[in-house]
Amino acid sequence: MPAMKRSITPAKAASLIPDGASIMVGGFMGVGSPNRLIDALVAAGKTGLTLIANDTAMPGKGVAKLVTARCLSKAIVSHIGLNPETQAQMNAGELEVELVPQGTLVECIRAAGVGLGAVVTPTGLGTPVQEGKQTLEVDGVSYLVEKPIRADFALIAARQSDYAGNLEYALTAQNFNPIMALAGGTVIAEPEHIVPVGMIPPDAVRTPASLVDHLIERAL
Amino acid sequence: MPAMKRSITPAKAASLIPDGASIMVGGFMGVGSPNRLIDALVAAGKTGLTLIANDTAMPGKGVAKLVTARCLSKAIVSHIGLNPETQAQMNAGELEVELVPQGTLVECIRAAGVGLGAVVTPTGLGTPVQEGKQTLEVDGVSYLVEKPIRADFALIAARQSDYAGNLEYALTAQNFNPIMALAGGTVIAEPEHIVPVGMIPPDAVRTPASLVDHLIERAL
Amino acid sequence: MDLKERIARRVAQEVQPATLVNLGIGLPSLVANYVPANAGVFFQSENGVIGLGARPPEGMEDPDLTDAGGGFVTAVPGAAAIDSAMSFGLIRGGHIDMTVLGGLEVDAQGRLANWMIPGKLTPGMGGAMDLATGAKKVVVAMTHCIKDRPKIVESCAIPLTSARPVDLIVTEMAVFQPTPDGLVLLEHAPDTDVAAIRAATGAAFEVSSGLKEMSLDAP
Amino acid sequence: MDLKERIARRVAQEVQPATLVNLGIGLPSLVANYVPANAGVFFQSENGVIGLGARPPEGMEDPDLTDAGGGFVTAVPGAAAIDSAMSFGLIRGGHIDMTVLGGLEVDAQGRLANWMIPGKLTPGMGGAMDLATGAKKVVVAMTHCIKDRPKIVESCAIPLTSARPVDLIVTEMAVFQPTPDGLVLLEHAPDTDVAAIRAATGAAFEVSSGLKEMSLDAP
Repeated sequence: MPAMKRSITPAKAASLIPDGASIMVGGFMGVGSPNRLIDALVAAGKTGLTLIANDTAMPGKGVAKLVTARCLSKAIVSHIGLNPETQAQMNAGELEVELVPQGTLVECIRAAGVGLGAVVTPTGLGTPVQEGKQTLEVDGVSYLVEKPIRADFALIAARQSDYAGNLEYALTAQNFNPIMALAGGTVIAEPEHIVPVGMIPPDAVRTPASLVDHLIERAL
Repeated sequence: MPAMKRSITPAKAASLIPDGASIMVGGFMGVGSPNRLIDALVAAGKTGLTLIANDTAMPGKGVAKLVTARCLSKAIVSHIGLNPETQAQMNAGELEVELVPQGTLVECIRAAGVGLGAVVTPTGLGTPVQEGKQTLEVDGVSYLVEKPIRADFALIAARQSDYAGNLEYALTAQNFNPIMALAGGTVIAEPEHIVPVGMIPPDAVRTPASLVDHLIERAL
Repeated sequence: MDLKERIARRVAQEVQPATLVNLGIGLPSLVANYVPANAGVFFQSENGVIGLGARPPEGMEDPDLTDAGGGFVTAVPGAAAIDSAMSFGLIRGGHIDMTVLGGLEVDAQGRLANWMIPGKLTPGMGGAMDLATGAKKVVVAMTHCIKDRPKIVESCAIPLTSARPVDLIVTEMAVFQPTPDGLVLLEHAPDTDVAAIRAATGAAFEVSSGLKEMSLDAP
Repeated sequence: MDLKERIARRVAQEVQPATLVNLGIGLPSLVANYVPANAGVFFQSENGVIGLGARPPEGMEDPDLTDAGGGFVTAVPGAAAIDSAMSFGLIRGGHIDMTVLGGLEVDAQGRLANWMIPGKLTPGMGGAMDLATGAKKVVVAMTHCIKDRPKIVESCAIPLTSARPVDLIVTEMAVFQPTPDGLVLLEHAPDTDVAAIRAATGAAFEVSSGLKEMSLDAP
């Protein structure tokens, strides 16, 4: 029988995350983000966080709340086009933004999670993404060497968990979540439902329980 | 509505594969291998094939039949310990065997499938696996550079397909199958069941239909 | 027919039956409207769905089924939900038969720039660099000019999206094919001619010996 | 108690509650027998299951649920089925808390060799190189000698499995910890002493100031 996890409140989970920590947060334009945990980070007045996420969503949604509340000092993302606040804070020099091609971003997160030393990709070659990076030639073809991206915490949204921590996702709310669950030093999952152990068939599990450190209690 | 695929017989599928082709075949010690397709390759008397697989199983099971029938000129695998025939043909110089660490093997197949130029891994450093290979230093740490592994054909076993080609796998019969489905020039899937399009929920699909070129008809 | 519809209709003719196609947001997304339902085409949205369907009727949305812009969508029978690693694995691994991307500029070699205007606008590249580098066929769908300034230029003033040239450029005036020797004009719109296209284009181009009039019929 | 049971009982004491553990085939697999069911331990089998259970009763096998040796197994409640990329992602990414591997030789630095004997036997490395390189803690479980020939040696005569030293070596005679300064003897079996261990060991080792007798109680 696997170890079970007692679920915790969003506030308790937020208290585990110190100012200045790096956090990866699942979600794509606000879809599939751990929203109650994000609200708790805002309520706790966190500052100096480094955010790793696909995007900064649009004002009022998902991780955009962290931008608006000025919880972030840096954002490593692929897209900020739907959030004028991000652009404004970046232009004012208040928020450092590192733009990474989306496929490179997810692959670098995966690389950190699965113990690879780098990602070797053609994406970004001959563009500003290449600046300051190694290249590698394999069989006469040049590639960019991108470094793994890890974080102190991975904050994951899931459709359903069991009390061991096995996670299922739904449709496009899946996105970066299962990959980030591999690459956070501490993984905190916010499922919509938590069911008893044994209720999720082994073939339906997308993130195995062992990767998850904390479960957020379900909303009332 | 997606394109549908008319299922074909194992013999017809085997006829698509010329002597001397490279084939990746799913399965782990004979579990989760496309057995009717393997039988058809043996029946067709194929020769000179290069096999890419986790192992060569045990005599009478899975890809071991290809070894016994001398269909192979080369095997790229992680383990041959349970198949004395492989060892005997290798020692007699009749079958070239390239041993690859299992994690490196699956990652190199994935790299070919997802367009990466190489796999950068510590596995194999300081062992005979390193011989003749580039190393790469990232942040002061050395890694081995392993090349992507692709094949002319990927031969996949699945629990269930729909007639578009979406695949579901079962338990440990999954193994290399979904990864190889990314890396074969032509992908042939042998499902145990084929159901109408729309019967498999989108979240249950492990290999999207677009990756599958041919479906083997279900056994009677 | 407005300019965008015209461009979308022409691009739709490039969509082959039984293929997997990714459409960028904005103008490119209109292409889906002109692809026959019986063509067996799967549309991929890079946020994680293969088999993107139409916008749902109001009151029938699923907040967990959206396109890359965050808008509500549906999924067709036979759809698959995938994570971002699989989604970009398909894109970067050459499994997307065709992508249609918007453009800010394209250079004389056919290289696209569409993700930032230094000092003005930095939306970010999202998945555009991966699509432009990894899809089997890359089609740029854009208006020919922006405020009378040509978007097809000798050399891009803004950063490139990929070093790989695109396969086809479709505007409301013309269809160009980039080649190793430069751009080739394949088609002109019914309401324009080569001279007008030259005047509105900032890069040199050859005229194909088989130059023809752009068809605006959807396929 | 035979030698293998003794080794397995001692290794089982290394298994921490609520961890994820991979056991190699053969001797290492016996360790599971001595880990309490209420310890919250998940066993991984690298062919694709987390939460490996006992062998099923005859007539209750599932041909699609096997261990890495191809033998029938069951899965515990809370188990997950994973593909080989995820399985080795967990192994190589440091998500396996502990692995127990069999050994043919271990050198004075604690480096394991267990996948081939040149000119004699080439089973292949399977997942051993990945486990020895990537698991958080690597324990070697092996008999001390093979036909009176020490398996712990100054320098391995056969190819290494990983350049990374293992964390603990458990035999029926002794428990060693590899350190940057060489092997340290932590424990001796009840029926042996340091002199006998030296005689049966092919590498120099220090004796820990806290040397104690190996406990053979399962945890």
